[in-house]
Amino acid sequence: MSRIIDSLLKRFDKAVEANVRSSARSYGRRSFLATTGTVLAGAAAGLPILPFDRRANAATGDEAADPCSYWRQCAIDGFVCEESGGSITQCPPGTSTSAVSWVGTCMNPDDNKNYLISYNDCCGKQAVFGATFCNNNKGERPGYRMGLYNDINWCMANTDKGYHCTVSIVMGQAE
Amino acid sequence: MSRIIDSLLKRFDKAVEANVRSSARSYGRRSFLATTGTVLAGAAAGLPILPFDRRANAATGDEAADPCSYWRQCAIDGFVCEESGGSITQCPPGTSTSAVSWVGTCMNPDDNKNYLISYNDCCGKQAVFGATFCNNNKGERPGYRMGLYNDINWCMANTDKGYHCTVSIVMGQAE
Amino acid sequence: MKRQIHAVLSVVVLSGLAASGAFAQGVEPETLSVMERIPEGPHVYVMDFGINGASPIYVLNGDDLSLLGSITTGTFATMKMSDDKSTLYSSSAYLRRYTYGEVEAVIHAWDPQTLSIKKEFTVTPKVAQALSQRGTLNASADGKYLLIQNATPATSITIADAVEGKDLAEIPTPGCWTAYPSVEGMSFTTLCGDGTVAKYTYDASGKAGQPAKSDKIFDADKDPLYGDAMRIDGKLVYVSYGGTLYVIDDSGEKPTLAKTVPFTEEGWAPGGYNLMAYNKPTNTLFILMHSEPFDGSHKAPAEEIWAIDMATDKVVGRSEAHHEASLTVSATDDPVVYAIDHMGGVHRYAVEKGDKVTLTQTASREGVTMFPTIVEADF
Amino acid sequence: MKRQIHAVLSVVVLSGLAASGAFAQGVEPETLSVMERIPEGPHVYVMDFGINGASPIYVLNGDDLSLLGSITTGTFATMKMSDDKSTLYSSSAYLRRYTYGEVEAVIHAWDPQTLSIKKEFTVTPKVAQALSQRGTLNASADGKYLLIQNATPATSITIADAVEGKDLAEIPTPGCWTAYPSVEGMSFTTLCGDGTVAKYTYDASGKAGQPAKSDKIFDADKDPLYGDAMRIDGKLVYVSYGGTLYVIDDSGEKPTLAKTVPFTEEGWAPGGYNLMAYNKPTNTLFILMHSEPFDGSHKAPAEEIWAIDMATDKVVGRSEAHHEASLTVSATDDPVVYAIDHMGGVHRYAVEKGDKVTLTQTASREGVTMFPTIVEADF
Repeated sequence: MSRIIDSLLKRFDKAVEANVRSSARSYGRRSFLATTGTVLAGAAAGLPILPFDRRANAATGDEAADPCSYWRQCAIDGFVCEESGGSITQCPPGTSTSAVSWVGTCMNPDDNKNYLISYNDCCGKQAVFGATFCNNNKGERPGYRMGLYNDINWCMANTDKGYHCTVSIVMGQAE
Repeated sequence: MSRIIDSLLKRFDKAVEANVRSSARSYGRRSFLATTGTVLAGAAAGLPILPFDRRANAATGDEAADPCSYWRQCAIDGFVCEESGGSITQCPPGTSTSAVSWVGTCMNPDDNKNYLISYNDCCGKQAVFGATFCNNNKGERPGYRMGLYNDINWCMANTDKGYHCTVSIVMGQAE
Repeated sequence: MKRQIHAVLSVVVLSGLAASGAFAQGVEPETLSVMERIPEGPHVYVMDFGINGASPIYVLNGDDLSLLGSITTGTFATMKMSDDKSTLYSSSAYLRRYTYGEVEAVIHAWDPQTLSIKKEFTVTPKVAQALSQRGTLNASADGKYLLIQNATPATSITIADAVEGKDLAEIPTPGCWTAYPSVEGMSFTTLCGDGTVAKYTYDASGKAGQPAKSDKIFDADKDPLYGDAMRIDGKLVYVSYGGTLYVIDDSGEKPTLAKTVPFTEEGWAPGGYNLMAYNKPTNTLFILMHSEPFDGSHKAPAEEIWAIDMATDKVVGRSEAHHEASLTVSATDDPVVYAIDHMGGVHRYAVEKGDKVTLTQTASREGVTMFPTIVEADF
Repeated sequence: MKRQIHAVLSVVVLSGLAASGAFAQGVEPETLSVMERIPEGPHVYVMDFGINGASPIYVLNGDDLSLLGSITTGTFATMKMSDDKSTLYSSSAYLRRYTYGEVEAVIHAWDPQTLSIKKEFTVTPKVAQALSQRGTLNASADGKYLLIQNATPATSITIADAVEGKDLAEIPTPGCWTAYPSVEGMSFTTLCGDGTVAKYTYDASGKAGQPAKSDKIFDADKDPLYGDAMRIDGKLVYVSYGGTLYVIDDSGEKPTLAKTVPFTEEGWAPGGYNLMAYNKPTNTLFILMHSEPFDGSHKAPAEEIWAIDMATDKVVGRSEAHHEASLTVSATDDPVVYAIDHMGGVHRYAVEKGDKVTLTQTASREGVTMFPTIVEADF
C-alpha cells in the first residue's frame, strides 16, 4: 500500500510545497509536519525560497531530488515532463507541444542573472500517475495578463487539448 | 497530506483486503504489514474469512467499520454505495440503478442460512473519492456464467453507463 | 430491451430461490431503489477539479460534513450557485477521446437537492479551461443570462440564455479577465491588465458595443488584483496581492474607484484562489491570509482567516486557519464559513459575532477530494 | 490561427529579452521539442484500468522499470501486443459525458516505440466493459483480424478488420466468454459455461456459422476454468481455480480435451487475473499461486510464482512473489518475467533456467499505477 501513498505524496506534496513554506515558518516545523505528514521535511526545513540552484543543494538529499526547486521552475504550475517520459525541454513521445505558453522570469543562481522561461504544456495524453506536480508562482498574474497566467490549460490552442505535463525552456536573459 | 493518504488507503486497502488475507496468513502478520503498510491490521489479524456478521464483531473496532466484511458482501466487487451518498439498498440521489446485476450466495451468520444477494451497480456518476472499494468473490465465475461475474460494468445495459457504486440487495433464501 | 434482460437474468436468480414460505423465517427480501434527494438541511458543495477527465462535485452535510452525494461534471470545471440557491450551474469541457479530440463545452444546471440535471447545453468550445474561480461563470442578477469566460488564449465572454439553455453571443474582452454581473440590467464588469475596469452592456441577443472603461485604478505590475471579487453594498470589491481592497462603483456608465482599503499589516498578505467570502447580514468580509509573503506566494494556503467589518473597513478578527486556499460563507444571520485546503480537506467554522469576530473550527473532514478548487453553500 | 497566436504572445516575450549579445554570457536559449520515440531496448507496458475516465498505459524500461512514456486509452480498457511486437492494440469505451451519454467503443493501434496512433476506429458499443484480460481482445494468427468480446450482457464476438480498421460483423456466442484465435485459419475458440469449448469459423466478411462444440470437458460449478489461456505447442492451455491445467486441442473441426494436468498440492491454488505466462524457448509456464485457498480466493494476489515444465508437466520451480495479480514473460531464450501487484507496483524477475527454475526479483517500482490490470512486453 505504501506504493500508492508514496506516489501520491510525491505528486501532491510538491504541488503544495512552495505554498506551504510560509505556513511552515509561521507555525513551526514540528506542528506543521504533524498536521500535514512527514515527507515535507526537507522542503519545510527553512531552506531558501525559490529560486535556488538544485545542483548547489545536491548535498541535502531530498532537496536535490525536488524538481520544483530547480531555479528555472520559479513560475511553473504543472506536472514535470522529466518524470513523464520527457525531459525539462522535451515533451514525451507521442504528445504535442502547446502552441501557446506562459512566461516566467527566474534568476539563475549560477550567474545571478534573470532569464525568461517559457513554460509549455505537452498535450494529448493524460497526466502521469506519480509525476511530481509543481506549483510556483513568481510573477504570476490572473488571466488579464494571459502570458503570465498559469491557472489555465495551455494546450487550449492545440488540436488535442488534453493536459499531459509541462516543460521549461530558457528563452534568453531578461533585461 | 495524511488526508489523501488515509482516503486512498481506505479506498484501496479494502479492495485488496479479502485478497491479501491468505497472503497474510502465509507470511505472518508482521512481515506482511511491513510490506504493505499498517492499516490492514484488523483485517489481516487472522479473523474469520467472509462472510461474517459485522454486528457480531462490533467490539473489534476497525473490523466493525469495515463494510467489506458485512456478510452480504461476500461477492461484491465495487465501491460501496453507503459511502457514496446512498445506502446498502439505495443508490445515491441522481443516479440510476443498473438494469442488470450479478448474484452472490452469502451465509447470514445470524441464522446460518444462505441468501441470494443481487449486486446492482448505481450508474451515471463518477466513483466517489474516498469510498471503500470491496473485492470479494465467493462463487464468482468468469463471463461464461455472466450472472455470477463481477469483473464487468453492470451499468452496461443502462442508458448512462458510468459506474458509480454498488448496492447489495437480499433477494431471498437460497435453497 | 431492458425488460428482456431482466427476464433473462431472473432465470438465474429465481431458479436458486427457496420456496417462498422460507422468506418469513430469515431476512426479508429487499427492494432496490434510488434516493430521491439528499436530506433536508444545510449543504456544502465542493468541486474536485479534473485536469484529466471528470470534475466531481461532492455534496456534504453542512453540519458534520458527511458525504450526501455527488454530481459529475467534465474537465476544467467551475460552478456557481444561483442567488436563490435553486440551481447549481457548472461549466466544463468534454474531450471526445478524454485527452484529445473534439471538445464540447457544456453548461449544466443541476438541482442541488436531487443532484439531477435540470438543463444541459453546449456553448462555444472557446470556454476557458481554467482553474475553477468565481469570475469565470456567473449569472445575471435576474438569473436570465449566464456570463462565461472564454480564452483561446484571446479573451471574450459568452452570453448564454439560462432559461432557454443556449449560447447567444460572444463579446470580445481583449486583455481582460472575469465577468461579474451588474446589480441590475444587462451589464458585466471585467478586470483588465492595463489597470482599468471595463463595463460591457449587452442586449437580449447577447451582443455588446464598446465597453465603458474606468481610468487606470490599479497597477498589474506593482500590486495586481486577484480575479476574485465580492458584490458588497452594490459595489464590486477586489483585493490586491499586497492586501488592499479596491472598491469599484460600477453602477454608472463607467466604473470608478470608490475607495481603496489597505487592511493588512507588515508581514501578512492574502493568499489562495477563491479567497474572499462576504456575509451580508453581518456585513463582514472573510479573507484567507498568510505570513511572510514573497513574489509568488499569492496562492499560498491560509494560516489565518481575517474578518473585515465593511462598515468601518477595519479588521475585526483574526482566527487560525487550516491551510485553506478557497472559502465561502453562508448567507445566514449567523455566518458559517466553509473552507477547503489544498490537500483535499473541508473545514467548517462557526463565527462568533460582535466587536471581535472569531472563527472556530467545528468540523473538518480530510480527503474529501483530490484537488478541491471551489466551494459553495446552499443557505 | 496558431501562427497568429504565436505572434501575439511573442510580443510579451520578446519585449522582455535583453540584447542578443547577452546570450553568450549565460545559459544559452533552448529549443522546445518532442521526443521522437522511447529509447531502444526492452520495454514493459502496464495498463492502469480506468473505471471512470481514461485508462493510461505506462511504458517502462524493461531493465530498471523507469518510466519512458505513456499512452492514453478510454474507460474499461484492455490491450494486446501483436505477435510481431510492432503494434499495441487497445480496446476501450469513451462516454460522451464521461460518466453518462453516448458510448463509442474504440480500437486503437499504437506504435509501441513512438507511442503514437497508427490507427483508430470505432466498433459496436456492445464491447464488454470488463476488466482487462487476454481473452477479450485478440488478433488472428496472420494479424488481419481482431477478435473483440462483447457483453450486453448477452455475449458475442466482434470480428474487425485490423488492416482496414473497421468493424466487420458480430458473432453471437451465448453463454461463452473469451476468444482465442486458432493457430491458422479464420477461427477462434471460446470457453462456455456449460463446460464445453466452442470453435467458431468466420469468413472474410466476419460472419460465422454454427460453432463446433466440444464434449463437456470442465465443470463450471465444481472446478471452473479461468478465462486466461496460453497457446502452447499449438494447443490452448487453461487453468482451473483448483489448480489443474486443461490442454485443449482446437486444431481439428471440434475442440477436444488433450489432457488435464493437476499440478498443485494441498493448500495451494492459482490466483489473479492474467495469471499465466508462457515462455516458448524454455517451454516453461509461469503461474501465480497463493496458499490456503477458499471459495472466493481465486483472484488473490500471489505469494509464489510457480514454473511448470510443459514437456514433463512437472512443477520445476517455486519462487517468492510480491502480491502480484497479473504477469507476462518475454519471448527470449533467457526469460524475463514482469508481474504487477494489486497496489500499483511492477516487478521484474530474472529466471534461472535448468532442472530447477528460480525467479529472482531484480527490479521493482512502486506506485506506477492506480489499478494495474494487464502487462505486456515487447521482446
